[in-house]
Amino acid sequence: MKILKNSILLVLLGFMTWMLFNLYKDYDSRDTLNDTARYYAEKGPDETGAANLVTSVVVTYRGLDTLGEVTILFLVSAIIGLLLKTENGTRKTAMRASSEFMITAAKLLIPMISLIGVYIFVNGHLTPGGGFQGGAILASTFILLLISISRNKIGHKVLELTEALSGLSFVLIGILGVILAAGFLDNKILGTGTFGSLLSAGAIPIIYSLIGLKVGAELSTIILELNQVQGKED
Amino acid sequence: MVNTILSIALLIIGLSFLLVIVRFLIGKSVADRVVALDALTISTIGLIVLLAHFLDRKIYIDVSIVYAILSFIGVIIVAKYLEKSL
Amino acid sequence: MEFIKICGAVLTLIGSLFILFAAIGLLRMPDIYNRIQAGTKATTLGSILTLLGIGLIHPDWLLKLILLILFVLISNPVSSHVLGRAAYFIGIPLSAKTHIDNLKQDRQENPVTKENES
Amino acid sequence: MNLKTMKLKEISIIFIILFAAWLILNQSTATEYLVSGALIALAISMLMCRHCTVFDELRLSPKAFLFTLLFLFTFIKELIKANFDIAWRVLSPSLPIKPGIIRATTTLQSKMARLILANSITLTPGTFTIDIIDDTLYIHCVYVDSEDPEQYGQQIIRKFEKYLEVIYG
Repeated sequence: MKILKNSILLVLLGFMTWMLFNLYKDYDSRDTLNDTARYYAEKGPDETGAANLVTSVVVTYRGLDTLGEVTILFLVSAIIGLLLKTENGTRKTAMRASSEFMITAAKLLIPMISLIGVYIFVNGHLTPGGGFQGGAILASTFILLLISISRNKIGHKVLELTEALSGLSFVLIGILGVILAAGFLDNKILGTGTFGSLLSAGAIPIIYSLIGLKVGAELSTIILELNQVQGKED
Repeated sequence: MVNTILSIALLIIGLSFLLVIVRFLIGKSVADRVVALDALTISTIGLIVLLAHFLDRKIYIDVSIVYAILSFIGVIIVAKYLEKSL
Repeated sequence: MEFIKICGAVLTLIGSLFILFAAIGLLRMPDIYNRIQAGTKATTLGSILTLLGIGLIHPDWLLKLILLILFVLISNPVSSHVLGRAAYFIGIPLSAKTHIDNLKQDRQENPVTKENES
Repeated sequence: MNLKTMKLKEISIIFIILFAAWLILNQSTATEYLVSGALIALAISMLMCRHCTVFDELRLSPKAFLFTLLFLFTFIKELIKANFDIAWRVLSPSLPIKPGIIRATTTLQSKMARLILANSITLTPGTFTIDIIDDTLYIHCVYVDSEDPEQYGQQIIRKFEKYLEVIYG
């Protein structure tokens, strides 16, 4: 039975490799960009001053979409909280505590991992990565905190405050773009700076940091909600 | 010269990947599979950095840092889940 | 300059060999605890040597790679400790060659200390 | 040492580590990186370290620094030895193992020192830390060759403990 299962797995793996190989073999890159893409590719670096073209598209040209995505994430976390609402959030199941080494290591590593999360979203306009990715790493420190140290000490309040403040600032910067520059979420309310340095690309680093904080807070809220409810069922 | 030696290293890492995947498949217990996964992820860090050299992309080092963090947290979570104490 | 680069490449080669030993160890060792031993030690040194070797080839990457090495040195033993502890707790048996188990004796004498409330 | 200065020491050490890590990650010492790094490191160390007690027992004396170097030297030596040991065991056809779990008590009190001790044990020849109950470490050994397991456990621990005792209070 076991051998059967494993051989099926192997065959599947082989099949997927074969498919991937076929896809790769028949792949020919398109030589010309379509109109929108050409506009972004040609004008993007000059207009926004961001070294990472994807970022300038996501934050400036498609800034409204990003706002929508963050809002969807907020809705998801709110709905999860609503659906999983229990009478009292605390759990009373007998648990095996983490070992002492795990707790110490978590205390040591949490600041470092947060720093790397911040690094990812602050440099979003220069390197691959950005607000969503950095926010996910920030949220992963919450998982570490949750499974190693404590369950009840983490403040919902702080998370909600962070989330609300960063979301509000995001919209405010967008409106500032309408007043001071060409349109909603235009990044040129600040100077575009030297190409390729940290303080370049106008408001993009600030917007991306806000997105990162918001995403991190929202994902952490989801993790907290799931954790609090899970205790009720076992 | 340098690239030849590094290609051999890449081959050896690929071979060890295959061996670890064999352990992952025969398993016996879930914990055995997790141990294999742990070994696999740590070697992947080395593999990504080797790729960074071959493709000459400095940015892959950032990728491997993030990969190291996420795989560490992943292994810890699976281990805690095994203990039924998540 | 060329000499340092070749040194780096050789270091990387040695590192990859250790990763291979880890894989063989994972296959050959009789129980999970011995596998963790082989897996952790050899992959840790293996990846550290690989990273150092690449760092010697590209000196401007070296500092970042050292940061990564420090992270691996802290996190890898911890994750294998957590895994081993979990495996022992859910009762995965030790291999038949094991001839002494102090932890079992102590837990039988004094079982309450283990299962604490969260 | 009262609580306030302890917190200050803790936060400042973590601040320095984070600041250095930030400069290494960005690979630049331009003003903008220095300022943003200082701000970010300050924010993280203030926010995340309210409950941390990781570095407050670290001693900052020349003697401790010397012992850190000695510890690192011993550690690297043991790490390399461990790997050749495991490679030999894995490659030899008869698989020479005689595993067992033995106990060893530590006198270290600082949490950080105990973490370093456990990690060092995990990375040294033929041993790895399975569990800790109060002050007793349980160590899984690939090869228990000594007649007296108790003695053997203390030997393993002693190698690192004598340095860590000086580095951490």
